[in-house]
Amino acid sequence: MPRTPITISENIEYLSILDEEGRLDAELEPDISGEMLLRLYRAMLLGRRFDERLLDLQRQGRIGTFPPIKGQEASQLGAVAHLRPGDWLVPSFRETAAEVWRGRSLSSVIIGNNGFSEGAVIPLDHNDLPVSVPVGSQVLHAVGLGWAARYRRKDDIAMTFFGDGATSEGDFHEGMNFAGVFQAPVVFVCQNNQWAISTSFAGQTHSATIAQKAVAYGMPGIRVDGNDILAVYAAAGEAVDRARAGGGPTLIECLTYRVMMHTTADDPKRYRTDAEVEIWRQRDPLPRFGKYLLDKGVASGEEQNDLEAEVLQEIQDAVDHAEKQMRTMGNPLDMFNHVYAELPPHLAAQREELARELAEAGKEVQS
Amino acid sequence: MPRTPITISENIEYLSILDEEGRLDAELEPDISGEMLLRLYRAMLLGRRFDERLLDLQRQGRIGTFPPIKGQEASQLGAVAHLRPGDWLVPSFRETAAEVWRGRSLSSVIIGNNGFSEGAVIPLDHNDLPVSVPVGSQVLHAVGLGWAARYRRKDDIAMTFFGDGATSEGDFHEGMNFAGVFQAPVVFVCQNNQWAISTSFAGQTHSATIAQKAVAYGMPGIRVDGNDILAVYAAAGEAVDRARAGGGPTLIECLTYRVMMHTTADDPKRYRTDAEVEIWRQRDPLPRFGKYLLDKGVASGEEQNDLEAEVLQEIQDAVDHAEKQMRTMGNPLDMFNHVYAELPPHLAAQREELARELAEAGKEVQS
Amino acid sequence: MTKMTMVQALNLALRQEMAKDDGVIVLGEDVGRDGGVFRVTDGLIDQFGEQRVVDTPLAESAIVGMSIGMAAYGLKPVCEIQFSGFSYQNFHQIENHAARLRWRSQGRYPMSLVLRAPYGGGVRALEHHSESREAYWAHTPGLKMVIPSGPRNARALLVSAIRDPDPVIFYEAKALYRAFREEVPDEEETLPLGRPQLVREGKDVTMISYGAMMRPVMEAAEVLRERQGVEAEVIDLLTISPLDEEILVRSVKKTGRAVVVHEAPRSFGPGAEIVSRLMEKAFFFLQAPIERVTGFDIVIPPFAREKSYIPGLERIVAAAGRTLNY
Amino acid sequence: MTKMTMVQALNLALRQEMAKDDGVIVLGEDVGRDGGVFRVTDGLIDQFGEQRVVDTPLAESAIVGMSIGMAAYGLKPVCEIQFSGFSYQNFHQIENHAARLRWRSQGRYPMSLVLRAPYGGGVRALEHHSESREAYWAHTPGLKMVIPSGPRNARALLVSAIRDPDPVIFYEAKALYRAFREEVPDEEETLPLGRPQLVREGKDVTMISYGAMMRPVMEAAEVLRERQGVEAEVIDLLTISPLDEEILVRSVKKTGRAVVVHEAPRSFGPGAEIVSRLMEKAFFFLQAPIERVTGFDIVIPPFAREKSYIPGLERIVAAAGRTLNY
Ligand SMILES: Cc1ncc(C[n+]2csc(CCOP(=O)(O)OP(=O)(O)O)c2C)c(N)n1
Ligand SMILES: Cc1ncc(C[n+]2csc(CCOP(=O)(O)OP(=O)(O)O)c2C)c(N)n1
Ligand SMILES: [Mg+2]
Ligand SMILES: [Mg+2]
Repeated sequence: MPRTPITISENIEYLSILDEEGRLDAELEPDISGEMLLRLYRAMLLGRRFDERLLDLQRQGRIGTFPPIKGQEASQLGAVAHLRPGDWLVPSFRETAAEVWRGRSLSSVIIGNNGFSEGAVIPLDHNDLPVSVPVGSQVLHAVGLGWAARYRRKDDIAMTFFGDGATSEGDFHEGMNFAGVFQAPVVFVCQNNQWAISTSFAGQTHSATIAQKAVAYGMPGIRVDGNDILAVYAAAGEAVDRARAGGGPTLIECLTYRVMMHTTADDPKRYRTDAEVEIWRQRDPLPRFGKYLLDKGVASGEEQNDLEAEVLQEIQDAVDHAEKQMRTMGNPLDMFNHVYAELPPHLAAQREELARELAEAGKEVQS
Repeated sequence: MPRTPITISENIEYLSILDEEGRLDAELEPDISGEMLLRLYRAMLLGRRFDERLLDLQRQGRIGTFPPIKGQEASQLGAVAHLRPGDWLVPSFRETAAEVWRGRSLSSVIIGNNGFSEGAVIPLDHNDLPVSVPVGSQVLHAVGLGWAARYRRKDDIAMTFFGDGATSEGDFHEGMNFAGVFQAPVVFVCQNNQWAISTSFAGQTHSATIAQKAVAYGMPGIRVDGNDILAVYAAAGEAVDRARAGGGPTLIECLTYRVMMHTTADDPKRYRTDAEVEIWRQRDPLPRFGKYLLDKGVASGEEQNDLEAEVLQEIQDAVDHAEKQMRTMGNPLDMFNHVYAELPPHLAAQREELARELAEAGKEVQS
Repeated sequence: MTKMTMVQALNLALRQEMAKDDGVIVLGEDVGRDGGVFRVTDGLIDQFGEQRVVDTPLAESAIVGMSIGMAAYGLKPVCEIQFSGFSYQNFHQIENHAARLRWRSQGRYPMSLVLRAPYGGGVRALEHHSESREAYWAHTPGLKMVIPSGPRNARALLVSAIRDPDPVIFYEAKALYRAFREEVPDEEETLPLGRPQLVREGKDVTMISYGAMMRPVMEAAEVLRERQGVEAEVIDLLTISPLDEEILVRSVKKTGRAVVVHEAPRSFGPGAEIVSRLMEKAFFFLQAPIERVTGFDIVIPPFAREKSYIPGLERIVAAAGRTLNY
Repeated sequence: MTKMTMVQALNLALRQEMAKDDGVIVLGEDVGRDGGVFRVTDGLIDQFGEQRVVDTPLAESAIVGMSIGMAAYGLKPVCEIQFSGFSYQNFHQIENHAARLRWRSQGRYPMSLVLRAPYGGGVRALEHHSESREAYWAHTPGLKMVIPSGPRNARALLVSAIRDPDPVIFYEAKALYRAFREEVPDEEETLPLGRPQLVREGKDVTMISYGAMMRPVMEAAEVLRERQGVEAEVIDLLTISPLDEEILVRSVKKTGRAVVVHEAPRSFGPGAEIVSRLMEKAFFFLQAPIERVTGFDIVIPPFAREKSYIPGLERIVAAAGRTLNY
């Protein structure tokens, strides 16, 4: 057969379980305990309300620029829900809900968004990397972490998040390829929110889906409705289990939408229509999941309202706590900390310079 | 349908026309004029004999390190044969046969391999880029050139060559993706010679073929028997026509083999078996094509022998010419040429420094 | 003449050059519809269309690599890297190719390419958005490295950069984008690359800087006069590399003292080259060691602490004082 | 003690550290079966297996990015970039992450990572195989930049680099790989990072260099003595950054004269920082401008002309002469 189609042996699928009308495909419904369902719902709600509160704070000048996550809670939580503490979350910069699920405190987020290095601290009981701003670059770290875990004969895995825009970066490609070659235990989660600042998905790649990019690396790929937490949960569960069992990496594309601006410095009206946003507001993952819990008898309307109040209180406490903490932070001399394990002589001298300058300016700092 | 395969709409095929036993698939046989067939055969022969001569020269210390092309002549020539002078060839470092087809003189190759910048000069009647050593990096230049041609309303296209190893680099990915998005008139030719120095194809990617990587970019991809010049010619012809007509980019994988060492500094015995090499020696593209011409009555054995003698003489002349030319080259002060369009003051001063030093050392150079 | 911010002035430069020369192509992330995250390319797409103002996918190496191809073809790409902190993603394309292709091809291929990128701190930005690493490019043969200090020279230098036959890395201080307005002539204006400018005359000490630091430096010169009657001479480099030291040397031969100011980390930074040139060319005239007032040799801290990192008025005044009292 | 080339000495360092610490992982292009294109990792795969000597696909950013993940996990990756001219492909991974992850995580994650790369000219190589751009890394906060000058210190420094808790860029001069042999002790030997060494005492002029240039510098010192009775003091930096200037300053306070030698381009190069430190700390002792003997500010030419580019004996002797006769 001299001119023959090459068979693509990778399995590339689309998965949807709870659709936007709230219709459930009962056959595919993942088996999630009531307790876990509640935890997930609470985390989605917390992610949502915290995001809204951050936007308020930003508009009031009480925090700096930040990237809202609204609408992407299901994509994040359905995936990280499978991680154990020893696993590694390797986030980009738009996974606040996932980070909080993993134990990052709300107050540390506020502190970080106020320009304090202290905000980046990772809870000691979780193996996660801090936020990574250079798009796509963190994907490679996940490969190294996954490789290292396997080398140490641990069945811990790494899960890394990135956006649709990130798939254009060379680092995404190199990371996928390395993971394939080394069969590293890594789950690649692309939150395809269809925009990279002002660049639409169509302007980002000529490929019809992100999922099919897995073909290039001999890796399974799946596209899921990213606003359907059940679908995300199911797909991520398979991928995590496969990775943990030594079956290698998976690419998951969560098809979702960035309902808000890119960051608070961005004005999306310049490049997209309200009508498009409106369509996606209707596909909101939160009420969809709420209705499911209601139907399933896991959380009544009242219980959901109580959760709402609880979550708002938690956020208020975090804001208060952060603002109190920040009053004691900010010694400029701390900027020399952790640059090296030990301060080299020339930096000790520069630190001294700054200490002198501050002293002369009458600023009191412990040096 | 909640869990459905994603249909890969890209066309990914395998093509072979003249197999290694010399069997022809007459239905697929491309329509090539006798004159063109002869030109191609001569170019293959020239590529082969020149490569062998370069190896001799290198072993005699008469040129520096260089990368032999033996066995890859068909992959190169079947593809570049479609280019018009106004098109752009964007080579890596292992396309000597293609460069020579495009008009690069044999003597300039020798001069370049002797460490003279002068060797890189591109013939004025061809729009090609010089050799590019950083693996994969040139792919992006082809996209810019193709884009620019279309911007200028020319139907010129760019054809870029790279190896299997290059497909692991981020630049390959970024270039393919940009070409897809901009539908740039670029033909991407991967010479999959199955080794990147000591790294086998299997160690390079977990993907079964290079061709299928086109799926990631929404682009057609094809794998051809790279030792079958008819197959390469047919596939490249389609791709070139498509690009020229505004149909966008194509990825062509030529499955071939690096029969020799990576460069003359390499010892392939460290990492691969002679048996493997022997298998591929049997698949040599040159006798296969010679037999086809014989069978077809395009060139008799005697004519082929005459060509052989002609080609050897051409090579000898080039060696003589190059060695003569090099005797007049090498003014160290020339190293300051072309770094900027005009020599800035600090470089003029540095050039002066060197001129003084050379003068003091009694070396005569025109400054 | 219109009073313009630096953003507007840069926009004017692009607009006029694009109108004049259809070989000028603007490309990068979000430069089209969005008009660039700082709005430098605002409205260009409406005037010149998508063929000339190209929104690219998110890949810096590709943006530069594609620009290199365009430049080899004979176009004049002006690419934007959204923040200089992400220009390391394309470092190899610049070093391996942009800086070399003219030379590698023995003059056959032009490389008229401008890489614009916002640099520097002071705008309460996220990590990687406040760096100042012009020394990387300044140390790379084959490049020109330009940093304007205000709307008017930004406009004139950008025009010159676009017309320049060599690759130019053009850093724009975010802190200056909207900091103040200046009269910018409507008609064409250029400034030669490679020529520092004497912007304030004085006899007691020479202050050398560029970019965003020119503001505190000029302020410091004023303060020095007011507080101590010291007449500082101030030089704005404008082009960091190729560095033309002539005017610097002349000034220091007169003043005998110099202070170099930049945001970049001190060690192996731009100031070191200036110190070296002055020591080579004005050794006998130096009355005191040249002071370097710079960022510290650490990653610039997130914005809660960045004020203490970036050289400010008092730090500069103090350094001048030290050279004067040496 | 065995007489070894630098290649063998580096191999010994890797072998012993790997035997001692199973957290040490070697990775890169062709480092396994092939033993590295210069054979520095020769045989390691036989001794330690494919899990610890990892042949990677051809992608520098991935090699470094993966190493960063390994280091964050607590391993000690020693990655090889085949030639320093291809380390710009991973520039962003080093600048954006390796140099910052300890700091970004407020000390939570270690970053014990060594990036080895051959650098420099003199071996008749292809384009991109002869550069000397250590200044890029030296200017990057958070990194250490080390360059040995011979088999014995190469071995000791590599061991120290592997054990160091911070990321180390470790450049190996190709020109020294097999140039000469030295006694290298079988038993463990380390050298502290960040400490230049006085390798020849003298009183007339201080010569400062590192890496491959140490050979012509030492030769020049000898020639100066023989030809002119000049006693040159010679310092081998070994660590370029963090640069500890103490011993340099002490020497120049004694000699009053200095010559700095490197292959890297002059402008904004390593020599500029050394000049600046000396001027800051030994201003009153300097009797003449410090001479910089360096590569020119152009791309290092292909090998037919590289001899005229790289500083050689006579260029160094002449520079010393100039400072002495100033
Ligand atoms: C390497 C790099 N280039 C550019 C940027 C500026 N930038 C920040 S986010 C962003 C878009 C990212 O899009 P995507 O990957 O889809 O993630 P999303 O913002 O949608 O979550 C850009 C261009 C950056 N942070 N890093
Ligand atoms: C960016 C970069 N990394 C490493 C090298 C060193 N190197 C030169 S060729 C080569 C292998 C290339 O393999 P492949 O792409 O398959 O091309 P082939 O040599 O087989 O033609 C390597 C690693 C290089 N030239 N550029
Ligand atoms: Mg996105
Ligand atoms: Mg190959």
